[in-house]
Amino acid sequence: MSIRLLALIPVAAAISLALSAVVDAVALPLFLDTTGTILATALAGPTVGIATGVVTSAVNTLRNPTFWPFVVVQIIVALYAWVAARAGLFRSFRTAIPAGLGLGVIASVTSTPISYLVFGCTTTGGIALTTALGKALGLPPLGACFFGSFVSDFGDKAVTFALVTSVLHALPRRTAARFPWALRAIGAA
Amino acid sequence: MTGGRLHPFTLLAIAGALPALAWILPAPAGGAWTATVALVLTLTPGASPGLTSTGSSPGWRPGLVVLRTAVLTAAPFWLFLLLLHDVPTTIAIGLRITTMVASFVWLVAALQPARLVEAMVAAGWSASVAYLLAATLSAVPVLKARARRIVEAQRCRGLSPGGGIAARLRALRALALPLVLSALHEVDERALALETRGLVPGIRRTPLAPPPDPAVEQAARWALLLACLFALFRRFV
Amino acid sequence: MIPHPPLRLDGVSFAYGTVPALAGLSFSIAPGERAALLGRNGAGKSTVVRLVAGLERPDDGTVWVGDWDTRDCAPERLARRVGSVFQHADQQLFAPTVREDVRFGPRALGVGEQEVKRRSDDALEDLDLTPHAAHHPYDLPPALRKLAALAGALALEPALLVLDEPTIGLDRALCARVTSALLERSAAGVALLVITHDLTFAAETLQRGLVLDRGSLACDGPLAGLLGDATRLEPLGLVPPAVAALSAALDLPGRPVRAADAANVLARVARGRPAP
Amino acid sequence: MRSLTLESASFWYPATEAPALREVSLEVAQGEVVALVGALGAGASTLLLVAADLAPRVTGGRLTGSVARGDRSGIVLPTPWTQASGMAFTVWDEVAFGPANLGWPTHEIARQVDRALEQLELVPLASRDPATLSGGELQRVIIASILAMDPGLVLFDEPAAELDAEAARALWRLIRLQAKEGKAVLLATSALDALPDVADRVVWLEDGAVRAIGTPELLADVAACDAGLGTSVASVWWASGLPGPYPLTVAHALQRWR
Repeated sequence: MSIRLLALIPVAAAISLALSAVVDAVALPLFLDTTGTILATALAGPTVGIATGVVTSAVNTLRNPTFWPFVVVQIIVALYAWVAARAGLFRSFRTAIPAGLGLGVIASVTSTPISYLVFGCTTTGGIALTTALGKALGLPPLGACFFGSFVSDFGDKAVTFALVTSVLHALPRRTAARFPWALRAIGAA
Repeated sequence: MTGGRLHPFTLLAIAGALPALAWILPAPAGGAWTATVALVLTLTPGASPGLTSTGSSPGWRPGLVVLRTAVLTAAPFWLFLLLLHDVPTTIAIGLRITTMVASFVWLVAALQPARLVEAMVAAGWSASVAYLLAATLSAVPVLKARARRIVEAQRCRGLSPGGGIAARLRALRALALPLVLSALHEVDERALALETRGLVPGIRRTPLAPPPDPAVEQAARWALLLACLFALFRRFV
Repeated sequence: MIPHPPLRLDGVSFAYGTVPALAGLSFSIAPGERAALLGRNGAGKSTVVRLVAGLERPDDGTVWVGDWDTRDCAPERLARRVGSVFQHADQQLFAPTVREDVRFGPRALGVGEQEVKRRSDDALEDLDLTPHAAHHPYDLPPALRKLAALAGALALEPALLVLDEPTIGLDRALCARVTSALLERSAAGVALLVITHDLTFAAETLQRGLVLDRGSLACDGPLAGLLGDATRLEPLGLVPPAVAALSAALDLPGRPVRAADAANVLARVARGRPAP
Repeated sequence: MRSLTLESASFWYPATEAPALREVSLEVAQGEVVALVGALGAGASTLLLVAADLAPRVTGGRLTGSVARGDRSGIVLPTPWTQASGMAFTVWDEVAFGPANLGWPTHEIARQVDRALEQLELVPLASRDPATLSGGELQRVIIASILAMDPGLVLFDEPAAELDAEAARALWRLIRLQAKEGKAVLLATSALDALPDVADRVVWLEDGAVRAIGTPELLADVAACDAGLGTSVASVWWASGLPGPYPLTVAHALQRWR
């Protein structure tokens, strides 16, 4: 791995964790904590993406002890972003947002068993309340848990995909050309 | 035997073993035992808040702060569990979560990142792996401060972060893009800096102050691992 | 006293938690006036800028921007009257071209597309950035990105410009562009408050010196007098800029501190003297 | 002994037609301070990256001509916040980052780090966390981090940009000291008034090519003043219409005036 890609990983991971300051400013119920992972994958491929996801989870865990089980979700996000980048789905919002929604479903499907087994669906206040709503709607426990994490996580991955698309298109062409995957991700290669 | 002077790998082993045992050992007795051990750990002197750097004087006071953080972080889970499950399940899962939360909050308080990086380098981990973890840890506060600065700067040229969903998403783009673009632009300079200061693949980096790793601690780590495996074996066989 | 000057601080005190930053600070700036805010690190300079931009609320006293009390205004509303440019302003750019980024401010103020175009084109023209208007900000060197951020503030066409170290990283030619743009705006009645330790830039651009010391006003007077006086600058860790030092060394009449003035005085005095 | 020799070196950044350097020939000897001056985009930063063996090796792009280095080099780039290693949580460890990567024995590292901290007056900040430092303080830490690697060729790109007046003066004294200790120093700066006291030679770059090489007196020539590259005193003299040669500094002006 070249020094440039090595230097990209901590920056991409730190972007994921720093975006919470932006989300707080606009007061939207979003996490955006996979932005760096998806961006790193779209710029430099799966290896860099997965490394970014793992480092993001590790540092996140040091700041919030209940986050470590979700390293699995970050890895799956990186793999999904790899497929999306190969297919050039970052070329426009019309392709990126549906791809983000698809990832939202997959991420919820992945995090539900973790949330259910480890936390009994109480990972965050939001998830717990929506799970309770799911139970009230008569869903079985695991179904309610899926409903809980899906509703609270639903928009996050779609907005994240849209944001990464914006970034890739906002990059100056010369900078984008020097990351191995960037042009292919926006369907320009 | 204070948290502060244990080898970083030992701290990691303890903070990993306790939650593992909490899940493996039959509930609720197992969970109760591990939760108690974890909560007591937070009181060990020397568990100064390493990462949260709120400054600390040796003695009991920092321990209480760490204990209070652990309890406050774990408490909401009990509330939500009660909302969703019956009492026995709540107790079983609650004790496991409390063990995990307490042991990780203690780890965060006891573990100084510099010692972890040195331990990784001394143990022969490639400097790049140590760099990834440490550089992310130090980049987060820098980029978070930059994000706050960008929010202020954009508001000072008329951007309102409020309004309807669509307005907020547009504002989100005008706040997130500058952060990401400026950070990505600096990747090249960070690479140049690493290159000129010798962090190139295949180097034999001199550990600056490798934390001592006495044999007894290494044995303790293996013992913890075996204990978990043994408990796992007993639970499912 | 002008009824509502562009900026008036009235007994302003402020502390970051327990750390006092400003203590009963009072001064005002008239339209077209060009003030330098000087002082050691930690004297409270940046705090003044944050208060004026509405990013902080004073503990005591009031910051008046025209007839607005900043306590009642969000920064995005104050942006109608105050153009603020902070350090590392180049990090807030995000549009695909310099021109689009400069248009972000006026467009956010909702002044109508025609007016947005005029204001941004004027701002780019003032800083000679028109040749770079279609370039991507991150294809430009950092110095030009800094100018683009300044153009973004000029495009708001505020009554007051508040700048924090606008010349860090700029060479003499680019500093001259900033100077000419600010002088032009000042002539049109815009008030300037500029934090800087670049005394050559201050000499060329500003006229009044406000010196902060531990959160209160240590001195407030003509900048030219201050810049030529090594003893008053020394406690601030500053030394007279080159032209002021030259004027003092040659005892030029009027002690000019601006290069053009010094050149004229030099020529006049040289004509009146026998050839060396 | 020559520490750096460039012979008709030309360099193109990736995916750009116009060369950033055109046939540059330059030698920098040990014990000498050479300053690069020129308008924005004249190629000073590029020349430093080529001298530091970072271009094209890390930046990509294409180099022609030859570059010969007699010593190990270290470069201080103009943005201190991107130069911090990210692996150090105290100033001491930050300065020791380079030497540790070189694999030196710990006592040698300690000796070099302590010397560098003293030279940059950073001893009181040694145990501070680099993330809590001001721009100026961090710039001095980065300079100490490069000097602690004992490079024979020290390269600075606008080192005084983030520094206040006092720290800038201390830096110029330190650069002279490096030359006295036998190091070769190549420095790009727009602080023209400092160069008469700091630089042994000045290289004027224009559009990537060498327009002139000479002693700092070069900054008082008519051509330099025409291009806006004269020192403040020379520029005032030039603007006044008085006959040349123009004085370089206030001291020179005083002699001329009596």
